[in-house]
Amino acid sequence: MRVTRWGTGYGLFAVGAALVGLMVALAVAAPLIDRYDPAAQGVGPALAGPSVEHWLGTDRFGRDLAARVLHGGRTTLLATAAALALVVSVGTLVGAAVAAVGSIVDRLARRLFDLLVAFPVMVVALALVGLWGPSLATALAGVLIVLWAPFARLSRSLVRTALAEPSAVAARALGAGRWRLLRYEVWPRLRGPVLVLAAVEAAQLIGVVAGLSFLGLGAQPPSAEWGAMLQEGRAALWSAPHLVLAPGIAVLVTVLGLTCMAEGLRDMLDRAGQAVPE
Amino acid sequence: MADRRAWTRAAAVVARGVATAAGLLLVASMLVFALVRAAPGDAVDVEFGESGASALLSPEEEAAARAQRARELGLDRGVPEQYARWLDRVVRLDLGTSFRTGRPVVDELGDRVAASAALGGAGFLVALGSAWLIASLSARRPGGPLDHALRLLSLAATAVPTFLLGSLGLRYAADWFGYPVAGEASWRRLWLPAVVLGVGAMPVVARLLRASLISEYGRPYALAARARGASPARLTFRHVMRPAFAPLLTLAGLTLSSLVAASVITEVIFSWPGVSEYAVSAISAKDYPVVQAYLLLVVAVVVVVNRAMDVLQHLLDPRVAHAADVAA
Amino acid sequence: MTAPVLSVSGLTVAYGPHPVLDGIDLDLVAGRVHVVLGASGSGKTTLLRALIGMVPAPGRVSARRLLLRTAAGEVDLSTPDAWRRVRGRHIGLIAQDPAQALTPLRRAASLVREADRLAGGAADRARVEQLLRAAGFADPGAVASRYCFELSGGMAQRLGVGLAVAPRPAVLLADEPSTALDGLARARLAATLRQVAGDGAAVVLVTHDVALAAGLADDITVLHDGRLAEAGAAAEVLGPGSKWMIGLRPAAPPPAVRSTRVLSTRGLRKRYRGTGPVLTGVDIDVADGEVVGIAGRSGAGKTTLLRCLVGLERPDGGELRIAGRTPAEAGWRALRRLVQVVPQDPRGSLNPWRTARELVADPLDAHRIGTRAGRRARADDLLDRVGLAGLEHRRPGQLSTGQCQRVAIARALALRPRLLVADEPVTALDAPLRQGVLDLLGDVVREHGMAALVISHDLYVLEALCHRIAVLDAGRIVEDLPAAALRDDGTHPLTRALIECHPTGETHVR
Amino acid sequence: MAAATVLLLAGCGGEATAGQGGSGTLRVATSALAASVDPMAELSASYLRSVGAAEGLMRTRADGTVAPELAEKVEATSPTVWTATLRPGLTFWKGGTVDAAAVVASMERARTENTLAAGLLKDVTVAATGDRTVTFTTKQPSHSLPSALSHYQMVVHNVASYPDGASGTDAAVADLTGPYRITGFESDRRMVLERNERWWGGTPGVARVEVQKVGDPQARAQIALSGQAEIVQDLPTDRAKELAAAPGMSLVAKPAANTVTVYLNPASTAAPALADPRVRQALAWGVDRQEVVDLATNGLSVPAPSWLASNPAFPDATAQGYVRFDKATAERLLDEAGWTLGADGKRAKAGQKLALRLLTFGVEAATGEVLQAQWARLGIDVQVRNVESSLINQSIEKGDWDAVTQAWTTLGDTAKLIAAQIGPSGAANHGGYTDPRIDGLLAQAAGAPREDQRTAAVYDLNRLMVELAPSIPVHPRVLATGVSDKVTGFVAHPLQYENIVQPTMTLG
Repeated sequence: MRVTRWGTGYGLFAVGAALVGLMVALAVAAPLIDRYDPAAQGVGPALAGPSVEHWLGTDRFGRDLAARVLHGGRTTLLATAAALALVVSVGTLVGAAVAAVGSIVDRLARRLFDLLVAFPVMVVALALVGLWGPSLATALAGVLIVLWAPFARLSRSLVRTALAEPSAVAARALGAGRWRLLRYEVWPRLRGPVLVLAAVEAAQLIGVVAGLSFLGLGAQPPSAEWGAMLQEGRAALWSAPHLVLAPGIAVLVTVLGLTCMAEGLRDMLDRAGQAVPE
Repeated sequence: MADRRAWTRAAAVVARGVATAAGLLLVASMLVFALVRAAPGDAVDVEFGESGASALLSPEEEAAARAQRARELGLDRGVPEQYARWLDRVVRLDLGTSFRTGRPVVDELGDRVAASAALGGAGFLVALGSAWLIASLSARRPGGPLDHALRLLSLAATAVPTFLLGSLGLRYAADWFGYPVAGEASWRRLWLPAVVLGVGAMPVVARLLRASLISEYGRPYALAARARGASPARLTFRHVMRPAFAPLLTLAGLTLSSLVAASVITEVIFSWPGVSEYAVSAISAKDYPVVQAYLLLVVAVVVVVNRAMDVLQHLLDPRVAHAADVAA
Repeated sequence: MTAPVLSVSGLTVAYGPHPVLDGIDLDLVAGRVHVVLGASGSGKTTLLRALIGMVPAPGRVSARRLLLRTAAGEVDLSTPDAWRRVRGRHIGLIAQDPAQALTPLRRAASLVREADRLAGGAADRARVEQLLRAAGFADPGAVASRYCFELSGGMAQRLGVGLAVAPRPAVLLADEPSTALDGLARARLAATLRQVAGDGAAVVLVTHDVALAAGLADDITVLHDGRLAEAGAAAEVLGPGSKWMIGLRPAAPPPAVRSTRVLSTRGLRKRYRGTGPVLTGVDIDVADGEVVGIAGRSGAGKTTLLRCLVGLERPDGGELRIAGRTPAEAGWRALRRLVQVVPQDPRGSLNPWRTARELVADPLDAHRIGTRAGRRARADDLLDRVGLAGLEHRRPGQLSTGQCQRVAIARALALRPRLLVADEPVTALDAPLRQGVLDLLGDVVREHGMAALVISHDLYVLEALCHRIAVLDAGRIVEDLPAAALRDDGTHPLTRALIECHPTGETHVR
Repeated sequence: MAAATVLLLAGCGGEATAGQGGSGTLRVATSALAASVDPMAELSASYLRSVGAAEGLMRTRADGTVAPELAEKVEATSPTVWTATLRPGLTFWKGGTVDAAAVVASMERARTENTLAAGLLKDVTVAATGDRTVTFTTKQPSHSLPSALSHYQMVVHNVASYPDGASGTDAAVADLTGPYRITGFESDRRMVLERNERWWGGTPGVARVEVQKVGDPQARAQIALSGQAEIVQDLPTDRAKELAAAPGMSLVAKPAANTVTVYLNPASTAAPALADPRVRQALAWGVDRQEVVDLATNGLSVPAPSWLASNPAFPDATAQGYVRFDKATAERLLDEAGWTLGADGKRAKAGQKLALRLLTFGVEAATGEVLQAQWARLGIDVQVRNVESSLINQSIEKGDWDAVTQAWTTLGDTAKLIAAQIGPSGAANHGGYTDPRIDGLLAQAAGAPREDQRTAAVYDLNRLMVELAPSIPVHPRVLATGVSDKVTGFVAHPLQYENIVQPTMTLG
């Protein structure tokens, strides 16, 4: 009984997965659910509050907010997922390769990873966006430059510890080859922590992209993207709070879901006695 | 005697650290320069776009004027040459002069660095203080109702975007306490952005500290100390605290990075005259010397703080150094 | 008999619905050593925690009587506050692993000072020095300013015992102190405990080591499944014909040794960066069908030797031949089919995500021997052979430690190796399980006529299995004799010390 | 701060005299501040004028006409000579006399130090012909000299106080003539000014002015709402309702003298339809300007049917051009051009969709969004991207653009400004439009002997721009200023930098 768990990790993970799943399902089903074109102006009165016709109200151009939040979810979630897939695969592979090569390469790479991991994502994204012009793609590119490093660092250390595990040593002594070691000894120890980190970073990614958009440096109007919608809505935080609340809650729910998933997974891994990434 | 050993080890770590840090900074400076110079448009474009002089000049005159200005700013040379000149000056601690104000960047950044450091430091203290409170309350009865409640609080704090918290905080603070929305860096203005920053960085620290505390409380030495009659307070402060804090230092880099990231938004929202706020405006003006100095500053701070944390960790927990010696 | 210092009756501890301890009665008398024997899971540790009032959080403690008699009078120990007042001062604890039980980031003197102050002592400089001396440190100044994590195992033990003994508690509890210690250190501890009892304390020793118990105990309580199984004077409980005693197995039958050498090393050397040499020139031969034991204290280089023998480590020098060929000639992949390992930590060495059948078939898969179905059938046969029939779909998490070790043995047999290397094959097991695993190992080796190299710090284990025993010290073989002749002919001081720690006629708990 | 493409302003009106010199501190929050106290440093002069520190010989009135400021009068003494007579007894802050020689020195330093000033003084010889008279001699007859003198870059400064290498960030260096003198200065952050007791116009209205730069528009709105400054400049229009309803302050909105215009590229390969003037005109007719104003500026601006409409000196321009939203005309023109409506509601010609990319910048993003929706109703596919200004410039340079929004100033030397729009190689003639009528009209607008002739030529050019449709005027930018109820005497001005500190203002 070393580190006790906060409740059952599984429950937390399930709640998180349900929240994220809900957001993804809504985004996927957006064209089926929405009753208005998200880009169509004047489908309702400008800045109207939630009503039967417009569930979440309308924005200053009289666009249906519900449709925009749904379609915004498509942009935000798809962009996040794509970016995440890229950093996870690149980071994990680089980390594993470095760990496998070892020696000086490993030591240098470790320093680089440590630096990049500590480097503020926001600053890189900010510089890139500021200099290359604001757009979702630039913002994401800025994020990607830095965000693969945590995965590389994690997978590097996991691969190294996994190879030093008694079961891996035993497998080597029994004559298991490189691929068998990777498949049976390394991969099971890698996947959980990487998943945890992916959930954490996904949450961060959404936060950073929304933050950049909030500063007017991310996705640009008129695209329906949560961060951009937040920026539009910020001005009306008091006169028409629903403008911020709708995308704000969408971001909050997604980030909360991802964080819960990460926490739950962390608990479950922790119970299984596995390394847990920070 | 043990102390001296610890200091010697720390000195060795510092020496190793300085060497790698210098290497990293050099690589980083090249990346920074390349990144900044590869972007479309330059300061001359921005200036001429703003001044509107082009409406009053013939195309030839404008071209001549632009070339003249580019020459003044040193932008007419090749990028590698610009880099060499820049690096040459940087190693002599001259970060150049701002295109916009014509002032030395070092002066420009000077008091902003202080303002940013004050904000970051205060934010860090808020984060650490609240994390300590939450973690020690949680660790008292792991799995108990208070633990769960505090965990929910942490999760919520992670999910609330900084800008939302900042905007809301600013609005209400201005309405209720007459909080100065803008102005110079002052104690009166510091607390609110510090709280916003701190709340954002708190959950990660709290989680680690909680796990660390629980783990240390469960170790045989803690048990043995209790068996020798140590009171709960003595157990916490004299036995458990130091080992529990040590792993936190490795997290400092991450905390720092999240603080810097959050401070970009926080400084803008609170009009806090710090480096991030300055950088945001310099970036849009393509004020290269300032942008380069800012990026380099962030890299340097990240490198130095992480190295410093290594050293601090060696001092706080000499076991680390011990393990490193054996492994080396 | 004087009135007991600590009287316990009807002590019950429960974490969930089922009590871990159920109605324990115990009277501790000054000047006597009271040994609590029991297998793991019998409730020994919980009893110990209850006796110092530190049952962890969800546990509920109830007792008809919990009474401590001190010079100042009787103390009723039914409240946490009462416990807090007597803990340390009147009841002391020697923890299981002394190195782990000292606050790592405090200095030795600081801990001593604190313990003394908590016990109401003066806690000044002179007093600290005196206590350190009493703990067995001839030069207190040398140890006083060191961090506890910097202390060697022996020093940590002395300090830990010293801290517990210093306040002269009326009751001294010792928790499985033998587990982490080698024979010599264990003997030293036994002497200390005896002395403390002689000074008038009631000593409680909790252990599963009957050998230790037999040498120390005045009274013995045997726990089984949380209940008192037997209690009484040591002579009665462990007397002749006691069901807790078993005889040693007769020595292994004479070898069917053939003349071919399956393993041969000459001058094997190895050192790690930043440390002294670990192996300084090991010469060892194992003939086909021969079982050779390597004995040695911890740190002698046993594990490094093993790693070199199976190709996990590249020796710095010397020659290694397996079946007459060096690894350079034959390649490790081929040689590994000839040498298989039964590892020290059975649970850790099994991949937790795989089933018993997959684990056993693993070496066959890795070397692509036979068809997939054939490999599975062979794995099931092997599991059957080691007594795990029907458990082929279990994963390590669902198997006991003993069962894990059986899986590991079955796995090592899968390739029908010519040499089996067993690294401390029973150390991780509780005493009652050891004999079964030792029997199994002995049987499979004989059955297959394979050679074996058994590495252990436990002379009994080696005597039970081996034809020949070599003693490893400071990275070289200092003694190499037939197992039957070791006790009579062994001359090296280390051999003698080992024999002293493992007297004949001693016992193992089944 | 990069908001205005061309910034023009002038100081206090010649005849205006300040009030009785009240007390108190006027707190001002602005979106940008001077980086240097040297008015000849890039972009500095306009900020110095805006806070009441700097003045020129002339200034621009709120109605768009020019009036003398430091000069008592400026008159044409021959076709190529303008003579300015200085007010008597003018002094710089530090006490130096502002005489003809000082003015000439200021002009000459401006010419060498500042590109913009060099442009304004091109082919102009400045000479002191008396203590208080300065003559400006031009090569050709020039009618625009008074307007050039009212340009913010023509402020008069004490050359002796700005030696080479002097720190532009030292408040003590500054020596100008304005009603408020700089006593504290932090580059691009903060400025403190105190009343100039020797000011020629009397005692300025407040004792002390504190100007704070607040970069974030929402923070400025917050400052206005919570009454933490008396003047808050450049408020975000999307908070108009909230600000208008706030107690203790009023939102003073004024259409600025620059027209937000959509420039069209006739040579675009991605949108070849733009080569057809009918398509360009259709786009212009298809804009419901009132709706744009309502949605994108919260009703704070007004429709601009023609480019010149935002110049108050040419009031008739509001009746020129696309004076109504005429969807029918737009559809007819598109049909005539061959871009016909398909079943999917989109227009196409020979299988090619009518589509264009519109780049917007900064606050124009909202305008772009509304235009996108309006043109979509015509069956045109518009892709809007809000980008940085330098990216717009770069796209134009590379020729890879369809439509961009920009807002050039319309007030000043009108002939020159309009030449930049439509003249050959005009800086804003991004599409390279030409027409045989243009050159003649431009020459007339600049050089016709009589003012009514010049005005008529300008109107003709404005009309020609409607016909050629190189760009689509939409609406002027908005100058939204928050003015505390404590402030009296604030006059809304179409130039951004006249909207901040005016010497007539007093604190009640």
